[in-house]
Amino acid sequence: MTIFLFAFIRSLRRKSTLVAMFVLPLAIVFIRTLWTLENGRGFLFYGMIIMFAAFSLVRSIMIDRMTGTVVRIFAAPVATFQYLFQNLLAFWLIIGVQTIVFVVIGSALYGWGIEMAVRLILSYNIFAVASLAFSLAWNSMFRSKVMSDAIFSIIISLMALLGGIFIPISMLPDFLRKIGMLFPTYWLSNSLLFIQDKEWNGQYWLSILIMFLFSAAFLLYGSKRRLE
Amino acid sequence: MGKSMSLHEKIFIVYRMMGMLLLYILWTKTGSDVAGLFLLLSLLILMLFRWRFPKLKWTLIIDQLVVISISFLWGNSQYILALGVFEAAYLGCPLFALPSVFYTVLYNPEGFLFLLLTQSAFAGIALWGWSKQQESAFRNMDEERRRYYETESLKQELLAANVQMVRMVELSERSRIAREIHDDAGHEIVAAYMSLQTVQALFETDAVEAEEMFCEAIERLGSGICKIREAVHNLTPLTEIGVAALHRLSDRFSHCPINFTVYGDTSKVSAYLWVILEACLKEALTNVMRHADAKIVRATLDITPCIVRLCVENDGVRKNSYFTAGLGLRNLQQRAAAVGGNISTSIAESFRLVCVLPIL
Amino acid sequence: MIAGMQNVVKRFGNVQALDHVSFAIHEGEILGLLGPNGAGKTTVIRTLAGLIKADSGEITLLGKKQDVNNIRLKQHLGLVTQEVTVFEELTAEENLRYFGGLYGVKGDKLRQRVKETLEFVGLSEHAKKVPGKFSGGMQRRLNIACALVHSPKFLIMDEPTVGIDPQSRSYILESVKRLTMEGTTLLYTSNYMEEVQAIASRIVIMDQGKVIASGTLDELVSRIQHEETIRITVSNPSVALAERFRAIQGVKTVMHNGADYTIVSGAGSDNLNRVLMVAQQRGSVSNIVADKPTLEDVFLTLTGKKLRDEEAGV
Amino acid sequence: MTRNLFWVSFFHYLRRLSRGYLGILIFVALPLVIVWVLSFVYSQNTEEQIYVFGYNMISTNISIGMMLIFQLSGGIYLLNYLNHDLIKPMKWRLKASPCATYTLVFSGTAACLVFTVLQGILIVVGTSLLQDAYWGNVWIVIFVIVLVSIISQFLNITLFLYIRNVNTAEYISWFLSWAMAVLGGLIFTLPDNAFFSFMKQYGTPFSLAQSAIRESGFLGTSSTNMLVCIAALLGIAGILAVLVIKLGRRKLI
Repeated sequence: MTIFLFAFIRSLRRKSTLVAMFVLPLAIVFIRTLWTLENGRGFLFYGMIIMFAAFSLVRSIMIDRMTGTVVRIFAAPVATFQYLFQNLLAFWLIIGVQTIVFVVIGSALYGWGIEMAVRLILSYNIFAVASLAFSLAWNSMFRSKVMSDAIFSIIISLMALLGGIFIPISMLPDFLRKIGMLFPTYWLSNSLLFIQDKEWNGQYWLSILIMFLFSAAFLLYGSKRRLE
Repeated sequence: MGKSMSLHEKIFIVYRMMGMLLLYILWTKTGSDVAGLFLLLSLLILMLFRWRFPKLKWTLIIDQLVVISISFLWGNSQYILALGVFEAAYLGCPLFALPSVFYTVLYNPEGFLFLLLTQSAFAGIALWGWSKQQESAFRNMDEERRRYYETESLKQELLAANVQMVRMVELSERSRIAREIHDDAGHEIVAAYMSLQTVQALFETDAVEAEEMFCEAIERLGSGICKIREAVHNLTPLTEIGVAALHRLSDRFSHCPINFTVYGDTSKVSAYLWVILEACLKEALTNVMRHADAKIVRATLDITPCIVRLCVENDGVRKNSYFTAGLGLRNLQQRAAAVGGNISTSIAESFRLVCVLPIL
Repeated sequence: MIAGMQNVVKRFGNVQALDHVSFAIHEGEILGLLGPNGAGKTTVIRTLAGLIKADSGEITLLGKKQDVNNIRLKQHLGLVTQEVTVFEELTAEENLRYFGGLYGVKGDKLRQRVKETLEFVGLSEHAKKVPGKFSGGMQRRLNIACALVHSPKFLIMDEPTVGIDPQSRSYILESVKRLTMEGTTLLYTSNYMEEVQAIASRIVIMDQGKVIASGTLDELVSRIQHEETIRITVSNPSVALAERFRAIQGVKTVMHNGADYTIVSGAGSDNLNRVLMVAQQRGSVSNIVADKPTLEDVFLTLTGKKLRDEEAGV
Repeated sequence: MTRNLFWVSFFHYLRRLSRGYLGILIFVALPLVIVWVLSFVYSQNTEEQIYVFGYNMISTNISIGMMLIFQLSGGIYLLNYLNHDLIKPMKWRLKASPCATYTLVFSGTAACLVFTVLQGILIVVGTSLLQDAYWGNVWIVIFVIVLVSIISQFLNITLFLYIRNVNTAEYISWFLSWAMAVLGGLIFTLPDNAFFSFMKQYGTPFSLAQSAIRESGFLGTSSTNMLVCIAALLGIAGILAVLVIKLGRRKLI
């Protein structure tokens, strides 16, 4: 469990992560207008914060690869699977704790109710896994931090655009919606929509399932062993 | 760091990507919302799964079962069965395409789907044939390479045996010379020596006989010297070997001025080393001619108690930037390795060859 | 034998990184692996540590066959990488705890080993600092310490002293010597021949992916050196004296600079006495030195190249 | 001598800027795509009249906002150059050159300014050609773009000199420009009270610029308003300039 423990410690040492983790959510959770039912953008903004947090957490795996530390780690009796699994688990735990804190504060302020809170936590956590897996796959494609960041900022803008952050997904025309469906953000939006409408039907579970499938695909791609 | 992909693998991947893209377009144009996405995602996951674990080919059946079940929700999805058939054919396990075949026969026996599946099957088979052909070509290449390595090691052994042989020949020749000198010249000289001893004793008593014997002794000595001369003459090889051969090579080199210097005692170097050194010099000079605009070539032969070292270098600039160890050089390197030596070349600024061989 | 390679071949595309490399490392020794940049040292280390697969040949480690999937075997192996590969966010102590933990060292044992290792590399006072605050030499020492926490039987060091100050360098070399006294076997690569000459008990010289010579320092030097250099300083130098030196049997070149003469002659010519005699006939001699041959000379003899290009002024 | 070095360094910076294709992609292509998608979607989901005098009002709104957001983030270029040339890898090499540090900083700023202004104009041209966006008086618009760009450059230098960590400074820079956009009412509708409506009109450089551009054409009500906005922008730029000079004296040279 050494890798798990230190992945935890390392993440908490980085300032950018801490800001993304704790300052931003607290900053938005107290802005009342974001959480009214007719203007529920706050839920989605929080999703974007999770996405950024996941990206900056997974960055440490890429840094290990670029600095050559991964050579050292694989020279130790550690399997690739163990290394990735324990790292991602630690990251997920950090985000998980944050979502719980966030939802608890939100419930206290805006009276979300137990069932909605549980569903929110589930949605956000599965989205966190998808974001972590996406970041892993993303970072495995690049060898330069600058390049990775620059293109990521484009992709995330498109995700925000088509995933319901700027425009509610119900307003999207069909062909844009079908592009949007290729991003996990769309499905987070979708699930949140049905939570806000207090409609506990199949659509909610479907969104969860699709996010899960996205995670599986990204993980399969991103978990290939790379030394350089 | 992985193995580079061969062309048919690339075509395989592109074909599948095209299939997925077409399915996606079909979905955006026609399809039911989520069933299509679910299908796309599952196919992608299974594809990635087989990329990570290439041995689990049977997962192809899952692919097709997913497609078939979705096709009841979204009819158009059945066309993507073509991809499964294609992959099964390419991977060389046509049995895994059976679900598609059954589905087509049961639900859509003479429609467009049938045509599509047949086409994909043919495409897959063609690609499979290609991959098999290439595989066998690779196997042949491997076999060739293995044989090449075997030949190479055999050559190493032969070269080692050769060295052994040269030493044996040297020894037997040495003993033959010893015998010849001992038997012929030695005999005469010993006889002369004995005669002279007798002469010494006879000087006081019998001067006449002493003179007679003295003459005889001189004659015998003369004959002995003659025999030695003969033996030495017979021993001198007709072609030059040793340092003389190297000198001759450098003298004949007309491409540019050459400066050949020798340090140390050349007599310590055995004949079989001279052969290698000569070949080295020849090879180096050829390379200088071919690869460099040399103004002057320096060749140095150093002989120390333990090693003999030949260094050939030119001061000129190289002509063409790339240089690979040619067959001649590789051969030489093996011959040097067989006697425990080493040849190294560099072309950093000028051409340089260094050959170091141990003296036993 | 604690580790070894037998006819190992490794190709990257068309580049033959290792060409039938064979050598053995015996228990308790320091094997110096010497060669210019690009000779294949790092590839040797990576195949030996099971990080990449060799194309053919056999690699043995602690009596077992080494392989990419042989995770257990890595337990007894330590690797000091060429770059400083420690975590920026973690303090020195935490870095050591991390790498100790990767090798399965736990609890009190781990605490004790971390303390010992920090002391060993002289970083005890800086245990709570992050590596970013360290000097180059201290970072290097931490880099080494990270491979020592699990007390490996066999330690591989890949150019551990690149780009650091002489003081840290000699500190590191001292620690390496102490390690062998404690029973660790070492494979030490470098392209600083002085280092290898100073600490290695046996030396393997590589060039262009091949092993071109191996043996102890004395063996290599006495067998392979091809020139002897004598430096002499006389009271009344002259051009004629240089001519007299040049006339001595076996002398190759004589360089004359003021009162100093440098006389290069073939190996085994034993010219020291003769040079001295010739010089004394023409006046008094204030200094005479026979240059001790080095590994650099051995390498030069074998390949005609210098070990490091930057020394040749490129 | 100094003037010569300034031009050498200026053109050198311009050359480096023009080589970064990704930057052009992010600062020109991305806003165009976003404006296109957003105005497409909103045009389909609204009952109000979209076209006024042949101009698309929805894309006009979105275009002005997007152009200003990306202008305000344009200083990130300069941030990276300052970090690379004056703090991290190139520091000693450039400080050893006879080119004074302030010459380097000013030429870099000028080059980034020219480059981001060009990008802004490209967005203006692109949106008015492709999306029928209305930009009012062209000269006023260009003047506002220059002012916003100057503010952005100075803001980024200030941030960088204070924080001295390029990553954090970059995050804060992005955050500030998006925060201004939020206060300008671009991202979501703000509550209707005095504070927010002031912020929306005059509160930030973003809203000042937005108002100035809107007031310059038939969307506005009075040209006095526009002049007030421009004067305020000039004032902000002046204050930042003083700050930059003071900080730069202390921390750079």
